[in-house]
Amino acid sequence: MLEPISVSMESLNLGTLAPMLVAIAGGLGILIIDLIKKDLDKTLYVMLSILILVVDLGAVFGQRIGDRGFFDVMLIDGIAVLSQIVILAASMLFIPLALTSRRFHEFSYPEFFALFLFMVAGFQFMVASDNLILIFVGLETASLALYTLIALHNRERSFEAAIKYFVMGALAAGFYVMGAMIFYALTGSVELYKIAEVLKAGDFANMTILLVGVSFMIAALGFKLSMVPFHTWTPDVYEGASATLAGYMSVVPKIAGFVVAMRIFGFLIQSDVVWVRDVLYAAVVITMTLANIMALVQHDVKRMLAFSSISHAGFVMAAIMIGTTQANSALFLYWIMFLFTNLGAFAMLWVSRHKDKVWHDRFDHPYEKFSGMIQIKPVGAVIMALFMLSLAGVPPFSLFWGKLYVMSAAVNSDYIVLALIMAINSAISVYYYLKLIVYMFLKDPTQNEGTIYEQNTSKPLQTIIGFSAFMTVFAVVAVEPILEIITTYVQASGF
Amino acid sequence: METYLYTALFAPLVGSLFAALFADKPKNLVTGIATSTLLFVSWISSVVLLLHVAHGEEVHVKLMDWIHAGGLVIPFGFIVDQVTATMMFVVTTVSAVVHVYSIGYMDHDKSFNRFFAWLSAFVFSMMVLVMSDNFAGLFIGWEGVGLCSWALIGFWYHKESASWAANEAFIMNRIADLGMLIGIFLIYWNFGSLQYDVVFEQVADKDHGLLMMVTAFLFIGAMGKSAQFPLHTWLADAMEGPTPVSALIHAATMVTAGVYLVIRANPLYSVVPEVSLFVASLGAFVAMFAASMALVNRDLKRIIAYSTLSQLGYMFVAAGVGAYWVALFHLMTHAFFKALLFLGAGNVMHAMDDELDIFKMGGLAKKMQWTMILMTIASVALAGIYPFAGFFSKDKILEAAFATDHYVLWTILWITAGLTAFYSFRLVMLVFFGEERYKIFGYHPHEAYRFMLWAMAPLAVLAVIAGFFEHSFVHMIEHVLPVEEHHISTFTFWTLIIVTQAIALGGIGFAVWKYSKGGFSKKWEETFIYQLLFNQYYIPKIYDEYICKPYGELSRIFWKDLDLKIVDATVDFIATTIYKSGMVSRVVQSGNLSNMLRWMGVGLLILLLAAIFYSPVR
Amino acid sequence: MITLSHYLILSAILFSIGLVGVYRRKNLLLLLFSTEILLNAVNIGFAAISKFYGDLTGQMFAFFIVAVAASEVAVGLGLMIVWYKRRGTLDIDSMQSMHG
Amino acid sequence: MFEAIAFYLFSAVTIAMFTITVMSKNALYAMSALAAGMIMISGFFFLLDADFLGVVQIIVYTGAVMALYAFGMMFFDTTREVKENIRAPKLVFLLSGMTALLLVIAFVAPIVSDHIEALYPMVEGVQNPQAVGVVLFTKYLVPFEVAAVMLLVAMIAGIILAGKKMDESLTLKIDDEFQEKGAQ
Amino acid sequence: MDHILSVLVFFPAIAGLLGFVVSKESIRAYGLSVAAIEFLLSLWLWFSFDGSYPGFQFVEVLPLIPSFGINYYLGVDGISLFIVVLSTFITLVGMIALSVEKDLKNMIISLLFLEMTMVGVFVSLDAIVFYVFWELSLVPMLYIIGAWGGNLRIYAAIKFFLYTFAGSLIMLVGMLVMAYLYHEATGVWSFSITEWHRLILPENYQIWLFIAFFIGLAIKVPMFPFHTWLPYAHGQAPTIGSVILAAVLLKMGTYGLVRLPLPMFPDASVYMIFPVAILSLIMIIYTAMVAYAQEDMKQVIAYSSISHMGVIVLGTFAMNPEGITGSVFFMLSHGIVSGALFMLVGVIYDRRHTKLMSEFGGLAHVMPRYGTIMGIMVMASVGLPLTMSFVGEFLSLAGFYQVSHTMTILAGTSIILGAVYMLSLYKKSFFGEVTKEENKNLKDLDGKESMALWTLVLVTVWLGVYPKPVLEPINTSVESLVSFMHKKAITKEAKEVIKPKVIEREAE
Repeated sequence: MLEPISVSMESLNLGTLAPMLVAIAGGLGILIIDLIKKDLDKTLYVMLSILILVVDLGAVFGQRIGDRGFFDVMLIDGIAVLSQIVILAASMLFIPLALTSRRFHEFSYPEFFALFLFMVAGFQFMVASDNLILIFVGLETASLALYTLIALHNRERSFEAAIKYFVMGALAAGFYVMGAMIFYALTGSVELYKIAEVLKAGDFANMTILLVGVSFMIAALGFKLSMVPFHTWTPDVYEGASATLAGYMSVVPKIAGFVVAMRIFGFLIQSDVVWVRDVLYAAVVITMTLANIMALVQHDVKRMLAFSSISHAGFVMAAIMIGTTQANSALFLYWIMFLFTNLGAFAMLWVSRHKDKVWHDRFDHPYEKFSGMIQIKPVGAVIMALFMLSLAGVPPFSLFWGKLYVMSAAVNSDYIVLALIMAINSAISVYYYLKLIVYMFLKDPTQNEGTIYEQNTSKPLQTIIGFSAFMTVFAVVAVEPILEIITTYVQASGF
Repeated sequence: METYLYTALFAPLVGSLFAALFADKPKNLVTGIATSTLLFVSWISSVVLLLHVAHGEEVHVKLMDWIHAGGLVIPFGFIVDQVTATMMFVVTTVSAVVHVYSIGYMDHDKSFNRFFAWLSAFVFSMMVLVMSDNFAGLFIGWEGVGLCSWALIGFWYHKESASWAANEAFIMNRIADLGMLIGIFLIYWNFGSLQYDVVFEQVADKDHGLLMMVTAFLFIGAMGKSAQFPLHTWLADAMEGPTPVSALIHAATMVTAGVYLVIRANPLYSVVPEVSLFVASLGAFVAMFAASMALVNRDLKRIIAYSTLSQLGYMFVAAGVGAYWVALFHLMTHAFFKALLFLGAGNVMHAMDDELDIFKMGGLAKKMQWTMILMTIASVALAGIYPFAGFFSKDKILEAAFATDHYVLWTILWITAGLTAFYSFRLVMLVFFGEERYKIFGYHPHEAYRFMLWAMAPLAVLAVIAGFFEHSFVHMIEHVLPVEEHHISTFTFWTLIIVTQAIALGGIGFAVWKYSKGGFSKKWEETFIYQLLFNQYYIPKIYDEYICKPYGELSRIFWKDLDLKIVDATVDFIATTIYKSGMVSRVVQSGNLSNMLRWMGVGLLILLLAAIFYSPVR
Repeated sequence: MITLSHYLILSAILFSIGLVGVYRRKNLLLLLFSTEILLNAVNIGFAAISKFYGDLTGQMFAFFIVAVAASEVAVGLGLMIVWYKRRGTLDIDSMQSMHG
Repeated sequence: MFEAIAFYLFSAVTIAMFTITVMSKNALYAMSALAAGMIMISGFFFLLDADFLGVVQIIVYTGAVMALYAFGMMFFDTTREVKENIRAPKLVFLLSGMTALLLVIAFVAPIVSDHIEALYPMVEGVQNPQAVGVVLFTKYLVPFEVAAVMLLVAMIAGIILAGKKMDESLTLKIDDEFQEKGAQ
Repeated sequence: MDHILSVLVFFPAIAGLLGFVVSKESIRAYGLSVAAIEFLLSLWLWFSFDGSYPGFQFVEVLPLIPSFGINYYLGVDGISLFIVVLSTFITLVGMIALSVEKDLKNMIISLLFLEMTMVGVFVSLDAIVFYVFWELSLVPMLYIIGAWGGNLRIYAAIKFFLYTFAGSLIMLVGMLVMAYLYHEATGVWSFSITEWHRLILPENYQIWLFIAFFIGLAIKVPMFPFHTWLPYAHGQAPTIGSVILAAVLLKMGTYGLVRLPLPMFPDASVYMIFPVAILSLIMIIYTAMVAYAQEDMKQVIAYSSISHMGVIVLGTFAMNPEGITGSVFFMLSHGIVSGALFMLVGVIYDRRHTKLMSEFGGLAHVMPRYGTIMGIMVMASVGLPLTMSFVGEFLSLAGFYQVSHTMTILAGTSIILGAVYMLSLYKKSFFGEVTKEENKNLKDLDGKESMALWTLVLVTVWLGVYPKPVLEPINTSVESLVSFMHKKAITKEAKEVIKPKVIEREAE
């Protein structure tokens, strides 16, 4: 017979769970409100969601760094807190984008907001644990919610996108569990710190099997982080999803993925498993480059941005590969900078969302659409150009500082060739960002009706875009404080 | 004295700027008169300075700093010593005359004002050239006269040939200027300064090879300005400019700048006999070479131009054999009679509606008596017949060549003297005497304005009497230039004079005899020698065929084939390759889910392969 | 004697069979079957390791995998239903509107 | 000995069943084979002393999932032969075959480690479901709850997606409603 | 006024932002007044500058990212002072002569932003701040070329942007490596250029870093074989674009050479003299020949710019005060002269909408004032004494003569070849008879054009005759720079080549 188990509440450390519980409770609350009274306006849900996220964020700030909770399943280290902050901030920026002046199918569902909150909770679990099981479950929760959110846009394209994403996600899940199984087989544990301990104690015997496991993990996370050749879903899904969700997808799931990748590969790299480093090096370079050159030939701005975000992800993966504190801090800095810019860029597309495909029978946002925008909507054009320049890494806009820091991290760890490759890739990438600027500024308008660029606009959207633009332009002022916080957090979690 | 110096220097500049104010306005007589007056002022100042320095004094002033970088200090400094004063006298005299003459000559030209602006600007540049106390200042003037020469040769810019000739002159000069510039760099880095006095002081301490380099490079500069072989072609083409310009620039002053440079730098040249010998030999060669071309040419002005070339050769011989003062003396006398000759030619051209072919003239003496007289005086002086100015200076050159044992040079010069006499009188005969062929072509010649003739008079006088100032000149010049006593016996001395006079007179006689009888037969014109000479030894053609055209062709190849098709195409190729590889890798993105899943499989497989077969050392 | 390796190899083989299905199937429903095979293959591995190490964690993992598989079926079927309603087919080749 | 026989037997059957699942043209066969394979797998679980897992496997898979699939098949009308245009089948087998080969190569080598310690050891004499229950409701309570949320998500997703409202798109179909009510 | 540099940098940008509010009709006056104020400010800077002090003046430091050693660090010395003045001056003159009608407001705002970046590049002493302005300058230029240019404008604009951007990214990597090495040596992060100057590196490090910096700068200069973007950019850009591009933007490259690699890597610079000189020679001779083959007036001037930039680079690598002072001065003079030339071509382009030389001929008849100014500028470009260019060219070549005799002779051909293409340009378009009917009634220069151009002529001649007020501060800073390099050099060879003072000046 088993001994009775006595558990003290303190040892459970329920505080570690608080943020996710807030999100889940919030989601459930929304569902209940819907049950009680139908046909409530979406503005209510949007505001509720924001409030819930604010409380969630408060709870995150309330967490003590370095805590483990609930039988050590939860791990609240620096990067967990940091990434949760990023996730929540991005979510808060995302949710008001629902307040468009046009009516969209998905926002009429209260379930949309509930799912959204569950998804956030899923991501939070993902980053706040080093238990492969919890990571897996969190990941799946978030993913399943995300598939649904994509499909809710209710266009043929969005279903197609959701199905593609879903099927590939299922395969990736298979890879993930296979990888986890191999780790478990090798170490008898599914907790990363324990795995690391055992492997180190055994001095990495069974290297081949370990590497096979790592391969599966790279494949699984590569799918999440859209690394070549596991990236194929990205452009299609971004195209199919609504612009705003695409922007969200390009930021939040990835930051969660980065944290997991950091946890899984971090210890391997730190214990000098050269194979991981080399393979990631190759993967990073291929991802950056291939995504870049494919982005060159796109006709649609949204697809271009999709490829560009693949490339950016590759860029940032380099930081994980480098693995120093500076590199890991750089990752977060980069991604925070990327958050504002990319979300802003997608929001610009969202604002110009229109019903009919006027310019192209396939694309919603072909380059031609933006032809001569400077003459019709100068402010919009300038803001869009700012985002493009920032993405291209033109100083002093936000992403430049991220790039600078990542490249510096590469240089400081003697990856000068990598830094050069990054530089060349940045140079290549300029072409396609520039292409949009060229269309907006240098070509003549194809039509004179200015409203198409603001079909969808509303005060909240303008506010968010303005905020993103502001952050993009004056990022330099924010870099130092952000960097300070990031470095403290990252250092605290030993990366 | 400083006031005089600055007056002499800046009066032409003031005139030039004044005239330039009216440059695009219709003709305004005031510009002509004002510039002439100012030049007259300049002339007076020059004369005062000449008289001042004649007793061995010098005027040396520093206006201001110009360039000052690192160790290089170049001031705007001016010096008037005996050489400078002589040059100033020559320059201002001839230019004053030419200015007055031009008022008449350019009477009907609509760019009258512009002409005077440039002409005075030229005088200013020339003054800077001769008065500067350092090589950089000399170079300013050097380039300045080049610029003005360019503008004046191409004065009638609507004529294709004129603008072509202008550019040719400028570019030829630039080639030489590069040599000079290098010479200046050499001087700077080795002497530490560009001031004449500082440089010449140190000559004794310097390496011989270095001095050879310096003098050689400086001489390259001189060759361009003085149109020595092989940079001589521009001078004949420069005759496209208005005739007063030819008189002033391409006979009296600018082209002698090269000689001036060698004279000025005599402390350098006198210690490097190798280069000096080269200078002399080239001079002798050019003297004969140019004279030979003058023999058969049909173009009034070109003949005189070749004769100028030939005389410049004489001057270089003098400078080369160390008789710097003789070179300067010949420079002076030559300026007078050659300017006179050109101005006379100007009268003829005016009379003949700018016709230049001497075979279309003849018998003009009746219509243009005074011009005929003036030109004959000039020709006689050119031929070097006693007691005209040319005799004194030219004879000294031959004497110097003989006395320094350069017998070959002497022989060449001696023969050239005969040729000179011949072609001068060929010209006189064909233009002024014999059959009145101009009637066939329907010209109505007339004498030039009276004041133009009066303007020429001072030159005529000087062409006649200048030679008699030889002794006072020597007396003055020995303060700065070495004047050596030649140790030749009286007998030899007289023999030389007689022999020279004989060949000159012979040349004249032959010309008069031959052309009073109607000249050479047509057959002569078909001979190879005639063709060779007539086509200027085919040198312009060679330059055109083997330098200009290939240069143009090469430029085009560089542009079209190299720059566009290789350099630029490489850049574009890189760009398009990247773009195309984008197109190719697009295939990955087929949009078919099955393919996408398979790509994931491929990725996994690659990773597994790496896991099992790639094992780097930990 | 059946060792852990036996189970693992079995797991690998089943996993590969699942992969065959995933790569091969054009019908979404049948494709979904194949993903089930993937997960189940891994489950065997977990159970086996659990047994051989005498540790329950593997069974836990397997349990959660089952849960995930079930959820995926729900969502997957939902998506397929929507698609089928629209297009009347579940063939992958009908989903090629986005490419390039 | 029994273990070996059972292992090989089950293995053979499972492999066969799953092969049918992935290869068969008949959807019904495929599904039946899948169900059979699942049951075989639960056999493995029992074999491996994971009784609880075996039961779950049968209930969840064979009971719930298969039922779902069956309904799905009826809805999709794929009970008969499915036409599939399979391109480059060789590539499929090459990819999977190679993967299998590599995995097998990796797994053939025995795993040697002295540092493995069981965190949640199976205790002699304790029934498997009981032990599982203890671990599940202590250590894995959080994942368990998250899994509950996940199932909730899946449920909501299934309901919304399959629901009637998805049949028509507000944005596409009704032009009047394109403008948000009262927004402008 | 302590913050005059910040004011200089940001005044145009703020004015540009406010410009959005100004009405279309008054925008020209607005732009002019802003440019004039900016120019006056820069003149004030000049007059309050102490020419006898070689170091940096008006220094401002403000932490930006202190933990990473990035500071907002500005300052000017004799080398940068005049390029700043040149930038504001050219902007003002360009603004006066501006003949754009379409989207005038956008043009003026872009110009003001461009001015900010130009001034910013020349006054920043922090590598990252330098880089920020450096890159940012591409954006308004891209717009100016691309929106107001000729038929191929978009191709040209993108090519310009991409090429320069790619090059400067390599430079950025070099900067990061440099910062890393500095960190290794001192334990402190710093991107301050003056701090970097003090860091002595082993020679092989120097060489690699030199190459990284050089590529970035060389593309901007543009050195052969990275020059092909320039003819397109110039050929397509509107007049004002070409003017600023030639006058100021190209100078960023050569200024960068003097500011960054030379003092940072004296040994590598000496080591690289030969290859760099070869490239410069190719630039000088080859592009001069290409210029001769051109059919388009503007292309001639564009290629001539490349050729002249070759002389500037050569002078920079003379490694003695004469050469470097000369090349800095040549930057200014080339700025003025080529700016004027482009403006002149713009004048005729505005009237005839073609720049082909074959379309013209005899313009001197029709437009005598235009012809005069063109003539002066052609002669200045050819490097006639008493124009600004001569001083610069003379000093650059004189400086380099000390390094290599033969190469200077080859480089000196620039004065010949320059005359060849420039005079043939002048001859083809201005001399001869007026053959085309359209050309017979062309208007001569109007008021604003004359004003802008005569100003430039005046400056050209003034500084050609009396360059002292500019040359002296430059020389002071350059001399201290060279002696610093001499002191810093570690190899024997470099110590020999870098000669702070070769010829003792006479006691005055």
